[in-house]
Amino acid sequence: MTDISSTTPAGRKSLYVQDARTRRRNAAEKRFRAYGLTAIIIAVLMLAMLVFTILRNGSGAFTQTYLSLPVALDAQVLDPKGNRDPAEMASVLTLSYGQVLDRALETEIAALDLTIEGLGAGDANRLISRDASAQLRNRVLSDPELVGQVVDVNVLVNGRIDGYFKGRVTAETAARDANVSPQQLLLAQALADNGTMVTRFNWGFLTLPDASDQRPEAAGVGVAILGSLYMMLVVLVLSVPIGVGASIYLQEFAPKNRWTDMIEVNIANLAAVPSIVFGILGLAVFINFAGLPASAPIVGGLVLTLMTLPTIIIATRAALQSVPPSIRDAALGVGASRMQTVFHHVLPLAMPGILTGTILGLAQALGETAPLLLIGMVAFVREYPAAPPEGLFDPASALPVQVYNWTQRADPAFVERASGAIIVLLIFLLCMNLLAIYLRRKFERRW
Amino acid sequence: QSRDQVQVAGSSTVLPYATIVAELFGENFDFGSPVIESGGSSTGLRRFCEGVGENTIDIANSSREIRDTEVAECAANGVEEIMEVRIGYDGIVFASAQTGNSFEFTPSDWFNALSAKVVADGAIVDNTAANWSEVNPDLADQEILAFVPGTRHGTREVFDEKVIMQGCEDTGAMEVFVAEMGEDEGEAACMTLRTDGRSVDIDGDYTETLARIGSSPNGIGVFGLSFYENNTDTLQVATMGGVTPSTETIASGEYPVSRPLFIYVKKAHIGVIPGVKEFAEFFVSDAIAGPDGPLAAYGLVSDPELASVQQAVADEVTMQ
Amino acid sequence: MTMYDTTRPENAVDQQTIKIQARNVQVWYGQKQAIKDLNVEILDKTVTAFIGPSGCGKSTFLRCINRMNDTIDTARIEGEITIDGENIYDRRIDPVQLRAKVGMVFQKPNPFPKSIYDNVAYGPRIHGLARNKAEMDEIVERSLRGSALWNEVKDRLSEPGTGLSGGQQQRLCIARAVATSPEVLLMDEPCSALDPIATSQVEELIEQLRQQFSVVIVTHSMQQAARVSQKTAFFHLGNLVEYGDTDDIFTKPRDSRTEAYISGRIG
Amino acid sequence: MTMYDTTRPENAVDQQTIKIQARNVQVWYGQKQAIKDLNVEILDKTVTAFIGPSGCGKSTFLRCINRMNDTIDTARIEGEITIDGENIYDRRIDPVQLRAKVGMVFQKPNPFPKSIYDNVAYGPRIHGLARNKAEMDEIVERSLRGSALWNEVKDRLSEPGTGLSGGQQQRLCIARAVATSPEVLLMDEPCSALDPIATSQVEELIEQLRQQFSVVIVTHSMQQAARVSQKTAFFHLGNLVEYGDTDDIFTKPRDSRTEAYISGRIG
Amino acid sequence: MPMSWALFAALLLAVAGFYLGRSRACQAGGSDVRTLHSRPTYHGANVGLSVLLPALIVLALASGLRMAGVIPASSGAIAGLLALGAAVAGLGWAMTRIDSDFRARNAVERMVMGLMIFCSMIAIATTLGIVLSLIFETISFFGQYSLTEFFFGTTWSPRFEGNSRLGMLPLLWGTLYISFIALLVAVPIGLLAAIYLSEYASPRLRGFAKPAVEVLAGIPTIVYGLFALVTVGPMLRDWIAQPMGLGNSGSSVMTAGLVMGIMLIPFVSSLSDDIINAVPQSLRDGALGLGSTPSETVRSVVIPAALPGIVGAILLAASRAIGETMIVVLGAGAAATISGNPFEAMTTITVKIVSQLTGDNDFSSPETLVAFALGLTLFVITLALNVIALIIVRKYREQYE
Ligand SMILES: Nc1ncnc2c1ncn2[C@@H]1O[C@H](COP(=O)(O)OP(=O)(O)OP(=O)(O)O)[C@@H](O)[C@H]1O
Ligand SMILES: Nc1ncnc2c1ncn2[C@@H]1O[C@H](COP(=O)(O)OP(=O)(O)OP(=O)(O)O)[C@@H](O)[C@H]1O
Ligand SMILES: [Mg+2]
Ligand SMILES: [Mg+2]
Repeated sequence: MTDISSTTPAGRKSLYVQDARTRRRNAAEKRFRAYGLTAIIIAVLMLAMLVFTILRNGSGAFTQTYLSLPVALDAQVLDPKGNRDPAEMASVLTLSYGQVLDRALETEIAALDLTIEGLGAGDANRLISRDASAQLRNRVLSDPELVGQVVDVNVLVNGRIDGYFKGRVTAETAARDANVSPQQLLLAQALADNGTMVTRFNWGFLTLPDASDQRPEAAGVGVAILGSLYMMLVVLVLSVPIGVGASIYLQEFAPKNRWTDMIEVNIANLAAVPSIVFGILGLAVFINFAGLPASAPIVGGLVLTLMTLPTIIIATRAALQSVPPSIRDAALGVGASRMQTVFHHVLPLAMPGILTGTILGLAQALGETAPLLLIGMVAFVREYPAAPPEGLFDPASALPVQVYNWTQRADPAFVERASGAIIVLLIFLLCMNLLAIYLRRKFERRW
Repeated sequence: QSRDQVQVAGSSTVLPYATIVAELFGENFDFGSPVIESGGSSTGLRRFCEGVGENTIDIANSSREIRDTEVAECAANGVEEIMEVRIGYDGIVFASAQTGNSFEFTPSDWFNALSAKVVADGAIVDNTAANWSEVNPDLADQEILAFVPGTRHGTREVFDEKVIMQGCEDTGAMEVFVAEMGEDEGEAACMTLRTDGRSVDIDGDYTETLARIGSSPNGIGVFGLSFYENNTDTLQVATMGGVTPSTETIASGEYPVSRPLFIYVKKAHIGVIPGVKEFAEFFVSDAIAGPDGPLAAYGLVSDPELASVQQAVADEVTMQ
Repeated sequence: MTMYDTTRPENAVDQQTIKIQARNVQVWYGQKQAIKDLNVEILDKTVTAFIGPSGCGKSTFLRCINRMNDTIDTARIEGEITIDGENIYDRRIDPVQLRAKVGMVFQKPNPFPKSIYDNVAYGPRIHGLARNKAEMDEIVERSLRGSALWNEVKDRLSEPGTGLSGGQQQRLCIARAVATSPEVLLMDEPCSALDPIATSQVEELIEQLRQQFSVVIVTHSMQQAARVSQKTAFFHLGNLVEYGDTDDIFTKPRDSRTEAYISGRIG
Repeated sequence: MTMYDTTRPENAVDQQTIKIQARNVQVWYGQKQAIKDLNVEILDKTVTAFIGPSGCGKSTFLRCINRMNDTIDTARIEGEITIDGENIYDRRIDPVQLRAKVGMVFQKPNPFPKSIYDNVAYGPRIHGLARNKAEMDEIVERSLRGSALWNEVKDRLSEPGTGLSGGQQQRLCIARAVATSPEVLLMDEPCSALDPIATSQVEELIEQLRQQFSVVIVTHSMQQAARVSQKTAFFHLGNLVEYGDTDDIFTKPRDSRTEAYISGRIG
Repeated sequence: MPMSWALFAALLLAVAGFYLGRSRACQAGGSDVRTLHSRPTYHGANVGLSVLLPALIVLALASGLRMAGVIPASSGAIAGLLALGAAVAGLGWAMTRIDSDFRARNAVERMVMGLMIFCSMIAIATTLGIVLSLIFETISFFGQYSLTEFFFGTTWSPRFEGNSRLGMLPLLWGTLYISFIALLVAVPIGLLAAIYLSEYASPRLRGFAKPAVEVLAGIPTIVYGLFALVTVGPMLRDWIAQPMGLGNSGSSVMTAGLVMGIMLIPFVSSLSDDIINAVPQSLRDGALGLGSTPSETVRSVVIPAALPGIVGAILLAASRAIGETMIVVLGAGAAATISGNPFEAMTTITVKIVSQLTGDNDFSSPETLVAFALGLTLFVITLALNVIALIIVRKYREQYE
């Protein structure tokens, strides 16, 4: 046998001093670490920046300006026949109630003795949200005896005035703006000063349905939250078991042959299919062929399930693959079946990866708009869907849809609401993933 | 059991008007607010023509007239009776950043600024104009940068026909093109826009155009009238042929660039799906679509012949 | 061969039934042949030792007996192995049932990343060997005592099995295999990481097990083979060179390779 | 103790310098103390054997010497270990350089999922020990020959190291450790899965290495300890019970526990 | 509704069957359950599944037939009764099979295996569905537009008036270019982040950073799009493109690629982190023990061992990049051009699928139908890329232990 140790340097060197090579390698090590840290910092900074932007733009959506004033319900306008019959009173449209409110505000301004220089006739009218008339009409129709009385109402103010209190609208922009005048702002300020107009937390944003372009102040994400919730229920119930089941079969049981390869490539390929194509599929299969209703969360959920499956399957397979074979041997060796081996030993070890796949898949599903375009969920929906399971078949919209819609609206007030909806969406996502994140931390271990 | 809500799908230009109407309809009737999907006229009509039945839509919004091929497809799928309802007109305006120069355009200016080929001294040459003042000395000395709707938008069709084509004819380039390349090719050459980045296609919505003007203050964008009217604090509008766009000038036909908007109603669903006819009638009623109604307030140009439209809806008149 | 003159039990082989029979077994890993035309009969209630130089195919053959080679993609087996007269490579054979009957201790200790208790209780649990918690506790304790680990771990049964020392892990794996009471126990170098005392305790366990079952043990320690086994098989380069009574193999080997190996000349 | 009278080299200890010195070393795994107040001096150019029952802390202490315990989250060490007079737990010490100097063969063979060649060439490559391919080939061959694996694998150097038999993997790991020419080599039961011939070849390798370096070997085989080492340390329940010349330990142990262990009474 | 009631009843029956089967099996085992071939739980599960599966199959068949219009919509009640009948029959049959020799575990495992195979068939069915829902319109597109023009045309300019030029090459180029840049951002950052998280980070940092980075995947893409349009685009234009004379377009391949890369980070980082974490510690010990630095250990031992999973993660990210719309629309513009200049505006196949499909064109004109052809073509292209990726991964796989 030859001498092993011939290449060893003779002189003994201190461990306290690093030799040149070690120093170089340590420098490389430090660089590498720094790269890693930088990568994380970049990612987290980006996140912080995006979240900051969203919060800055969107926090306004959670407060709203309200106006309280006494309204004289003019019987001549609201009940021309005078018989207080709700059915007949229903023929009076909201537009007339709007006039009643306008008159009440004028009266109030006169009563408060507020004089604003240059305030045109009718300028005061545009302070009140168009939504208020609908509220008032509903109130009157449910209690016809109110007609003729003076009632106190608390109504939303117009989006631009509300924008003034949030700093979005200033006297300067108002001067250029055709929809609001500086005098109106002065009036609003005066009303706010004496407490008639207040800005407070806006539950309506979370509970109300969408509103049209003319009433940004009344728009909320209530229907969208329900729609997203229903869809995610469907996705969660279907995609996780199906995805994990398919992965287990493909990774652990399927014979290693062309057929399995084909399925594998197929799944990887499905991940690359643009989401709108899943919309085309959904329209063709679930709506036209299967006859499910359009705009319904069940269809959205099914389409999103198909869309998230590849993500979950790819993640799960990778995780299953990384479980060391010795664990399988150990279990098989004591007489566990392959199925028992997988469910008792391999799956728990693969859990972090499965949960990551689920988190990413659900995040994607929750934020996706394009596939919903073709199955009718990118829609303006004002009616709340019923409770599940029937509600799954009622029209609903979804949070990303609401964001998408609002970013297209003309009134700048919707920008704030879109960001607000994104905040809601992120909170929704976080809630949805909290359990998964917690479980993942529990299952994470090294061996 | 049948659906509770009327289902509407289609053009995103009609969408804001339809939502306003749907909201009011839901408040004032017992039918519940119709569901209004967006997704473009094409998708709307495709869904509309998929057949008759509960899981097809009742009304399609469209920013253009339905085409004959589409009518044929509809008929092939059993959708034979279609009511065409014109709800008003959409004005198309040119606007730039509030803080920048103001403009007074003619179609010729736009043709000379954006067309890929122009005529110089009787010869067809590539368009190299870099400045609006190069195109027309009366215009401000500002770099040419136009945000025009992408080829998916119906607005683009109007822009092409009523501005670029008009400009092509006005400047006399049309004759030269046609003489050089023949009828079809010549017209096509008129409407081919330059691709060197002076003319930027916008595939998104007006909000995107607005954002682009925000990040490139030199840009001039093409907007719908209602969008402009909601953003007068940041945008200033240019005149076209000396006319300032407004609902009045468009209704009177003075302002040239506008187009009609439609809703198509599936007659077979009237009486089957509750509220379909009521919604259509409500849509074109005076209180809503009239010159003092909320739609006009939002920027829809009221149809001068609204009364005949209302009558047609009441009588359930179908196409042809 | 005075080297092996340590105390050992009577190595007399009773007139016993054949438990495992291998006929013309050949094993390939991809292109490489690891076992060449192997024939052997393993008796019931007997300890059989497999000896031979490292890499000669002992583990491979052991894994064939309970079909653990099925899990290696590249492994391919030909020939026939019968247990109690049934061909275990028959299509009707359920490998799961086979492995419940033929337990195995692997060469590299591979505890589950679970608690020590669960490691041992896993087998009995899936086979339903305990009716209640008390019975299970008893099985676990008995198995751990048998593998000489009880005293070291009785206070930390709920700690992970992977946090044990090498020898402790090995004993844990023995306990795990014993806990399911298999009819045949295959042990691949079960004492390689054990100190002499633990080794002798495990050997005692083996001796005990052989009262009822058949035990096959792979070992590199000739002393151990001589101490615990009644039959010895000598493997060399994938061949079963010699098989016979342990006493005979060690005292009067017939094949020159066997002799060379046990006298320490070939490796 | 006539049991250990196999041939072995002179166990005379030269007047040598102290290579490794441990002072008051204590190691905890979480709450559990694995090493209790250990003091030892390991000489240069000497083979030191660590013996003791399974679970007594041998591996733990071995891992302290090249700071491999750093990788176990729960492990905590107190006291001081110096190599060539330098405290290896000093903040100035770079564990990477330390480990290059103090090589290790682990108890469980852990070849990389790479080719056999790359497994061995890995160390020399990161330390830049070979200037070119030819030199690297030479290092690989020399190391594999030293660990008695060359003949078995010379035709399949490009096959994965994970496809070797248990004993082959163990020798591969020895070759891998030797290839980097460390000044101190820590071997945790390097021969546990080896047949006698391979064992004696590895022992020969150890003997050779000690001409220049210091070797620490953990073993459960008292014969092996007696054969290869000049110094022996006996561990028991986390304590270093006795440390001295191998001959003395085996012939006239001072502590009763040592005596009990080597005569096979405690485990 | 009768069908959902039947489903509910079948579920209840299955649960009842489970308990019945289990206690019956305990009886069959007599005093010693060890005489049973399978554990009583498996007997119970076998009964439960034997109840549930027939009912499910009947219901699925019935609703399939109903949708296809073979049987009238009113037949729900009959179908429900049939399903219940099947469930009861399953119960009876399964109960009679319980005895000590019955291989209940094998039976249950076969059924579970069947379910799992069914799950993986869903992927095939989806593919089939996608191809079917695209193919007819694609054929009708090619009936109106030349095949060679579409595949090899270098101009993309749809028009309302017809006479459009619909060459897909500029779109394909844009797709590949933008995805490439996105991966160029996401893969290094994601991979380095994953390595840092799994090898260096303290548990606390890891516990915070990993879920935080995952939020990036959940932010709606429109936010990224606006970020690209409003912040990144002008920045790149003013600081890099214009000073270097590379153009003055606010939207560019670079903008979209960078921003999309950020969105894709979690796909690479989180999945890779899990896989890296699953590599056994003994491998790291082996390398560290030879005196390699942690980074050398990661690069030469851990990453190769985790490679198949990491490649899967990267492919997933690439897939998302190809399928992304909003970021491209707002970040890269809508211009279909072929150019090597990363500061020029370009667009992708996916964007054009969406815009042609949701535009105002005639829905039976080639301008709209081209969306389907583009979808199918993209499908085939990514399929080819995936096959190549599979072959490559097969070649470089390193299996540990
Ligand atoms: N990672 C760990 N976590 C917790 N306890 C451990 C860990 N590793 C070892 N121990 C415990 O520390 C003690 C000493 O272990 P060590 O591995 O040093 O023993 P050893 O002397 O090498 O034994 P063997 O000969 O069995 O390998 C044992 O009781 C063991 O259970
Ligand atoms: N998974 C595998 N892939 C390829 N070759 C293998 C594999 N496992 C073992 N071999 C080869 O097959 C031969 C026999 O291996 P086996 O593990 O049976 O040896 P062994 O007798 O158990 O040796 P040891 O005493 O070292 O454990 C060896 O040459 C080995 O290299
Ligand atoms: Mg072996
Ligand atoms: Mg140890």
